[in-house]
Amino acid sequence: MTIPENLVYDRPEGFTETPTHYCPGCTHGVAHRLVAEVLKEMGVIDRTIGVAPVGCAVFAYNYFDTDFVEAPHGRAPAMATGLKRVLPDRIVFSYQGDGDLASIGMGEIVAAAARGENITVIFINNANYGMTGGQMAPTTLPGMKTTSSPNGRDVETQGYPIRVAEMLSTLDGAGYVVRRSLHDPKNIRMAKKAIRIAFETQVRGLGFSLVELLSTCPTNWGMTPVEALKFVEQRMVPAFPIGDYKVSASIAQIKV
Amino acid sequence: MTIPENLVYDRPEGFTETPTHYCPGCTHGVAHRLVAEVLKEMGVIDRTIGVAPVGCAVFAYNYFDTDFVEAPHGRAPAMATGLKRVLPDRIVFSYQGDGDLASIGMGEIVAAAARGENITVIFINNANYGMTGGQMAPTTLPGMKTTSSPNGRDVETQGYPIRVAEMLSTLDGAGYVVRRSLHDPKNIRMAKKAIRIAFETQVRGLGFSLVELLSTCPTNWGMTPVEALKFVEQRMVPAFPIGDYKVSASIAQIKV
Amino acid sequence: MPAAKGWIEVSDLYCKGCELCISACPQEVMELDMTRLTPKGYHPAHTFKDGCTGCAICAIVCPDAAITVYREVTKAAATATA
Amino acid sequence: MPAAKGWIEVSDLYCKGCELCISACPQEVMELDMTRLTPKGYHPAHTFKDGCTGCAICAIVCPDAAITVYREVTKAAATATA
Amino acid sequence: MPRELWEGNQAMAEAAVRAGLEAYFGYPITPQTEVLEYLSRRMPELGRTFLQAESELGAINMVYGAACAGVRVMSSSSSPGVSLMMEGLSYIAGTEIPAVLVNVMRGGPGLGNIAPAQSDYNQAVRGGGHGDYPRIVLAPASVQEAIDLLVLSFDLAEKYRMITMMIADGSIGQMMEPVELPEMRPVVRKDFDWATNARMGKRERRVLTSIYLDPLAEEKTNLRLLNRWKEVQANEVRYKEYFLDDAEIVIVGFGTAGRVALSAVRAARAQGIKVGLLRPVTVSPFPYQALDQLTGHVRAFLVVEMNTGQMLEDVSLAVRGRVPVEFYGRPGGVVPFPDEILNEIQRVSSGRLVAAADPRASWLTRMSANA
Amino acid sequence: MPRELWEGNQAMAEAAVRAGLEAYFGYPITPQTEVLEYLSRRMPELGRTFLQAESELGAINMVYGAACAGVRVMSSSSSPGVSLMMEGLSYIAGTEIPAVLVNVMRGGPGLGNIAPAQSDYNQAVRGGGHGDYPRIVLAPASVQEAIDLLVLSFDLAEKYRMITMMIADGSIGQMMEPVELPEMRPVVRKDFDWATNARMGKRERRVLTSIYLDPLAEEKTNLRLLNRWKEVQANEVRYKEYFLDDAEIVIVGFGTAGRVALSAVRAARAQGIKVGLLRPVTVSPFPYQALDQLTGHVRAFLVVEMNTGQMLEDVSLAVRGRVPVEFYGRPGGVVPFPDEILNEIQRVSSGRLVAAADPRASWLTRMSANA
Amino acid sequence: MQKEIIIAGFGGQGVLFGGQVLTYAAMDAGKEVTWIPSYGPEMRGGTANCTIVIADEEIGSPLVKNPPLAIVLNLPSFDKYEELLQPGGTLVVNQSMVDRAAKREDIHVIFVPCNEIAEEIGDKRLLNMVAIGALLTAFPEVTLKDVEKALEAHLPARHKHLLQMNYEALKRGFETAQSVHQVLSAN
Amino acid sequence: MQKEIIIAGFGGQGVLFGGQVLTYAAMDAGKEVTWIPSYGPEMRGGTANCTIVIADEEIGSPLVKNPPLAIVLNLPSFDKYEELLQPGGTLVVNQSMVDRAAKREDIHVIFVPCNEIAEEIGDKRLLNMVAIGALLTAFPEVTLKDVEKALEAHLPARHKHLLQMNYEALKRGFETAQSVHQVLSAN
Ligand SMILES: Cc1ncc(C[n+]2csc(CCOP(=O)(O)OP(=O)(O)O)c2C)c(N)n1
Ligand SMILES: Cc1ncc(C[n+]2csc(CCOP(=O)(O)OP(=O)(O)O)c2C)c(N)n1
Ligand code: SF4
Ligand code: SF4
Ligand code: SF4
Ligand code: SF4
Ligand code: SF4
Ligand code: SF4
Ligand SMILES: [Mg+2]
Ligand SMILES: [Mg+2]
Repeated sequence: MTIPENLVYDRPEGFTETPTHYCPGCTHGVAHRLVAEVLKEMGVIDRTIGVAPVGCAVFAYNYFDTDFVEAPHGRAPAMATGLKRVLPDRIVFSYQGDGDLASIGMGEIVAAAARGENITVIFINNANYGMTGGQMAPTTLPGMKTTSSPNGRDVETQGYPIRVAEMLSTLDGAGYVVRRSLHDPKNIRMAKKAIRIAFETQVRGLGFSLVELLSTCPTNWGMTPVEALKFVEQRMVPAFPIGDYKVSASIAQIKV
Repeated sequence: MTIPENLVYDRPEGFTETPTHYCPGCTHGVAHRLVAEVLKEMGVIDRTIGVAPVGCAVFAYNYFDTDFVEAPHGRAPAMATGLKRVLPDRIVFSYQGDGDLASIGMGEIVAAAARGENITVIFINNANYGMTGGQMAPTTLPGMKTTSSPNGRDVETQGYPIRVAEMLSTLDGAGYVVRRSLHDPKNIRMAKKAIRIAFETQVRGLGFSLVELLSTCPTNWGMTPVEALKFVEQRMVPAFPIGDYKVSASIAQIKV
Repeated sequence: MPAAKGWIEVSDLYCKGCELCISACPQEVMELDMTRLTPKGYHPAHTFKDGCTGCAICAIVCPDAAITVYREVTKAAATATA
Repeated sequence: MPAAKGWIEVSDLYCKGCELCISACPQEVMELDMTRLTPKGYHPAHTFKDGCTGCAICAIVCPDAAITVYREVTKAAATATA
Repeated sequence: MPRELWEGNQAMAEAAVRAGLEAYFGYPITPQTEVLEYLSRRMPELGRTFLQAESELGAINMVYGAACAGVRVMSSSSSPGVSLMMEGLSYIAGTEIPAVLVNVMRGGPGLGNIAPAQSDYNQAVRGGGHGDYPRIVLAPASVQEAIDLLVLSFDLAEKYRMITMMIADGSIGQMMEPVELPEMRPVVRKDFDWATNARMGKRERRVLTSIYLDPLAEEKTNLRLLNRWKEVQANEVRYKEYFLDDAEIVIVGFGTAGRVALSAVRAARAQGIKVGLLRPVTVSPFPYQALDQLTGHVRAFLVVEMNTGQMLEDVSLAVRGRVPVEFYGRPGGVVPFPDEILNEIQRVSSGRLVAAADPRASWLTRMSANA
Repeated sequence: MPRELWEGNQAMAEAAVRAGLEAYFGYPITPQTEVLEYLSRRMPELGRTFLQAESELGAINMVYGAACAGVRVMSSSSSPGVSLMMEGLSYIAGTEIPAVLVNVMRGGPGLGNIAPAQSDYNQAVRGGGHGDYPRIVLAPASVQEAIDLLVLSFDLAEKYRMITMMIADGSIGQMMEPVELPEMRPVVRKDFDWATNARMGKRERRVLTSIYLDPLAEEKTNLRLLNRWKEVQANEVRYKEYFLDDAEIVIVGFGTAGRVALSAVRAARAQGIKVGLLRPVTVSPFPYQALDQLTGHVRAFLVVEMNTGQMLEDVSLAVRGRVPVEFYGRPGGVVPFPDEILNEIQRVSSGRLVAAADPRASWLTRMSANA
Repeated sequence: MQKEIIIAGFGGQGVLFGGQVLTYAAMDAGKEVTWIPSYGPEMRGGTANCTIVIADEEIGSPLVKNPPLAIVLNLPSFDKYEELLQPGGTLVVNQSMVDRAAKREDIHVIFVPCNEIAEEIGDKRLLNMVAIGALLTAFPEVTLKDVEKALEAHLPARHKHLLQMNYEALKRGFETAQSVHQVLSAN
Repeated sequence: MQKEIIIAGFGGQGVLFGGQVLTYAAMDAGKEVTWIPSYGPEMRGGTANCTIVIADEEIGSPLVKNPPLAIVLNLPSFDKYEELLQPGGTLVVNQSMVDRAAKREDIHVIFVPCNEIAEEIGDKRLLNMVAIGALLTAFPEVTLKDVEKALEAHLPARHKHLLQMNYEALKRGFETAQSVHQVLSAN
């Protein structure tokens, strides 16, 4: 199709027509949009296979114009590995929440990163378990109230937040591991760029790539979507600093 | 009993009479001895509960004069957590191999460290799966031949070694995380000191402590015990540097 | 650069009235249309006065890809979407 | 310090003839006793000549805690075991 | 004590607390999450242990550890989460220590859905983890029963050093009913002679493990478990009977399927059909004898389950082909309405029936026709 | 083609390769490790995928992923490892894709030991993962049969889009026998209309999942699986018969227990006892009909297993109390010797027997007496 | 005696709490009761409904296909339960959210402008109580007093100040329904 | 015909390989065969043994409690299998490792100094072949030639240069055993 030259922005073609089931203002939607835009812009959407998690993004398979599978809770990296190993020329990505990736799925993500598995992981850090009603996640901030830390997360008994990007960056197999945020236009642009580099990493066969995205959960945080963005900016960004934690030499070459 | 004053060294009382089932020259035995000595010297052996792994150390419960339980493969940190939470005044330690802790048990160890679980973990890195006959472990060196990497570990398809101490040190919950080696008397002395600090950390309730010990597997490495020590010194120490990766401020105070 | 002239379309199918676009719009020309309900029962966003520059910031923050942005053609247009 | 006089006992129950003590002994006074077999069928370690200082290094490297070390009492003794 | 309206999940949680629960380890999953959420507030209040584990794998092994210490400990989950606990359950069984687990079952297989189901019966009663091990499995049909059985679970688990599992379908977890909660029992640390709670200068060392390298020793253990199971079978079989005295047709159903059947039985009785209901409360040990004895007097059995026919096999094992056994099941998260079961009762009471080798076959044909 | 002497584990691995195995994901565990070790050398030689997973959990989900791509993929493990795969198996079943899994069973429960056992029968055939799902389960009794059945596994899994599991006890994995290996089949990527191998400009997008949020949709799926299972039951039942023509006593045993029984049957025949053997090769679908028909002519059945009586229940379901069913089992990793089974045959052929409700009871009494 | 009641509407219309109040009222009036919600994977939005069973004896099924009584607070629920209602049953319809007449002749349909009445009283969240008040006209086993007592006992502390308004809402709903009954019987 | 053979000794005495050679020989001689080891969790040390079944028809049990034939290379194995051997059976004992006489009268016990003979030939690892040679005197179904062929076919390449010594070992074992047989029959 030809793009009318006065068109500045349109719903990405990488999407299906289906409206998402996400709550109003939930930035899962922004993350979806960025992935769809990148896959389309790179011209790889046609050979892409997505792996949905168990979490609010469980229905991600309804929204992208690609093949999709739906993994058991936390096992998306293993499923993605199975797919990528037998279809090395395909683009395989998993999309996972913080409960999925950093709690029940920690074993699979660390192993995949250590193997330098040539897959891309979009990691949505919203500091809680959204789908099941807002329980504490490994990423829940100290003192933060959730439905399973009703008096606020007590680090003495419930532990400290896990900074996933920092941790995975210690692995030699990890090629590209960065953290971005979705709380304002500038950060959204940075996030998109990172997602682009992550997929470029896979296309070039340069190993494991993961983009951690700070995201909102207005519903379970009990905030308006606008308040939720502020919370990300004021509370989450300081606890989970935005940055490039691992960029292998060859990946540093990539220009987008 | 009164110690004859001309006695310089004797089999630690922390041990039972049972001879170990380990192969001749396997430094699992040295690690056991150091733990037994430390527990005895600290006078806590009487209130200690050990958690044995699945691995060559599966029978560890036969050798220490303490209560012991035997965990499913990789789950020792979870079992130790269960014990410690209901018996907070007891000393609880797990003893795990690199397949047990860094492969199948990665989820449990990361979660325990992140929680700052007040337990002590003795982690035996011998670069392979000893008990099952020498398969590749997450810690197997690049190019190293094992029964499941017959042509030598190919990092392209089988990934890179995981440096556990470095990785866990990124977690706020981790109090004391260090690596030592068992390949010569000097290093054995350093290892013992580290094990002492690790248990002191727990006694003082200062959180999660882990001592990674570079250890030999003469049988599966196909070497004499003496050659195996050389291999540790020349090949493993460079790949897994000895050092203190995380020592929280309060723990740094501990004098032994 | 001189404020270009632009305009947007908000899809009733996708808009959930979350107001993120409204708070992001640098020209403050957006609001929820309280006079209308989408099939899903939300008040959709719209521009209530002139001044839209077609900067597409609203579209960039929209979690539901509900906004289409146009503007009179200028050099900048091509690169506007990050 | 002047080489103290010491001696060791190696337990047949525990020794597996791995030779780690032998290669570690700074005085090189140890070897496997090829004339004897332990119940488990190993040639146990022993000192084959004088010169043992009771430094306990053999005991420190022994994976099977098979060695007991003695020496004529000196100041150093107390601290010898790291 | 006045009756209060309680939601099933929260009621089970409070019941466990009052039974002396010292530690809870769990992981969120619908439709069970309220158990975890309730205890995340309640346990710390009482200075007891609540911990959200990293996963169900973590949870069951934390339970394993705490159980070795000899304290009352439990976990709860729902179908997919319970599947992750199978290795741990097998270890706990092999170690012969008490542990309590609640499975608030949902539609499956796989991720399935979160609607009420009974399709983990076989997993709970027979298969599940590797190796031979008996376990006690309780199936409540109301919130009150869930409360009473959860308290009982702890007592049975300790008495027989055995896993006691409660299988409740999602609707038991989500519904509210008037209940009486039990008295708050004090937390008592029994001085079990097997608990690995450290020597503390008082005794010889203890070891708890499920290893028996020598097959003959492992066989002894297997037989020891079976002999203990014989006691359980002798002492602990529980079931509820409704309208059985003159019943010519007997419905067998557990949990929610059983109580829905009760409505249908009443409706059928109103129409003069001589039908009764036997509702197993312990599905393991299963009331084989009760069914065996009934077989003498009845024309047919009708098994009703929210699955594709799992308890059905236990009923068949008891009936042994002497009278027809018919089946009606709604799998996948569908809860049958009383009128569906009433239709089945009418079909059975009117039709000429033969004892078929597989009662499922005709049901499947009927179901597939409707679908 | 000349016969070669192969170890069971290696033979199964090579058989899979020749059946067109494109990817193997596994994790070491005795007594199965040789499968993994063999393939770690063989698969790369052929430019195919071998990957040692981080765990059995990882392995089964890698299998799940590769299976979604429509390639021939398998994993293998032993009892405790297989227990960790239950959630994954349930997902694979719910997604209706083919996958092959080998369980070289060892003594349990828990860590148990590494001796040959058959105590994961219920887990494989009935329980296992959550939810209702049928699966094909094959039980080889020799290295040759293990080879042939593994090749068959891939064909059946694809034909019925179903999990096909092979349960072999440790001795099958460890023993050597003369075998003929099948021809090397070329690797062909069938163009399945369900495989999620990316659109590649050729088709609409595809999704593979086990979610059916609407219980009625999930129920439909459950029924679809059951109807497919009916075909499997109609087409794929396999078993071996020995000396059945004039048999008055019929032994039923699978795998190693079955072949040990064969020795006992020969010995008993030598003593003039009219005894035969039926050895199920497919334990799921189970040869109910064959047993049903035999029931007419025989005096009694004797079920022999290396567990505490699991297949026993399937035999009882087939016999339905018409003639006595006796049981002899050696759990925990013990392999019975022929003379033990011969004793049982003599006991059964001489004694007056009654069809007991639970054949296990008398066995347990006898066993406990000896122990 | 056994009666089943289904209450259905959007989330946020107080469907579940309304049902619970009715359940409490019946329970405190000495009846056997069950309350069961329909629950969804997304802990948010969408439609909500609950089924209440009230009886004199042990209750069997907590769910029922064709209830004798129902309250529908929005159009989708009206469409669904008008069909399912038992012949002769009573359906309370929130007129404020539906724009059509009833289709069935064999059931009593009581239209009550719940939103408007609630807003008149001063808080649109009261619409559920208005509807319940209306239902009671067709459900003598539970009285206005019973429900008032239940409210007093179970209204969350932070809403206690709304108690009187809740009573008012019940009353207004009851009265409106009665007048409609009269109309019905008049014809 | 069916015969069962158990070979037992320390790890490192070539128990498993010896058994495999015998198995190959029987297989190539057209027999049905099974070979099964006892395996331990520690992939090392300890005692090793394997059971070989050789028959004309499909083999049932690969294990047997009371074998007619056995080779025991050390004392523990002698103690164990002297008891278990079938009456009338033949037990080949590695005299070099046992310091006692046989207890049973109802079996043929052939003492062969396997280590010494092997060392005479020049490699003590040949002791297993010496023992197998001895066994063949009691097991006509498999001939020296069969075993030699099996060795030729299956001896690992890196040991091929030892082929002749292996033949020698077999022969010496066979001859030693025969002489013993004569003694036995002489008495
Ligand atoms: C094995 C298993 N355990 C638990 C669950 C229940 N469950 C579904 S989603 C979820 C957590 C989702 O949280 P997260 O991964 O952070 O995703 P989010 O919803 O926050 O985007 C859980 C615990 C499950 N489906 N399977
Ligand atoms: C669930 C499960 N998977 C696999 C095994 C088999 N297994 C036993 S020990 C072991 C690995 C041990 O290696 P490591 O942890 O490095 O200990 P090591 O023997 O080297 O000291 C494995 C895979 C098992 N027992 N359970
Ligand atoms: S629950 Fe939270 S994360 Fe899930 S869709 Fe709603 S806002 Fe987003
Ligand atoms: S196998 Fe290796 S690790 Fe295990 S005991 Fe022997 S030498 Fe030690
Ligand atoms: S951001 Fe999008 S969804 Fe939200 S109000 Fe604006 S247009 Fe609607
Ligand atoms: S394009 Fe820019 S100016 Fe126009 S409405 Fe959107 S944000 Fe505002
Ligand atoms: S180190 Fe110990 S075990 Fe090894 S030879 Fe010396 S004494 Fe014996
Ligand atoms: S004590 Fe020191 S000198 Fe004496 S034998 Fe041991 S190492 Fe050698
Ligand atoms: Mg989350
Ligand atoms: Mg290791």
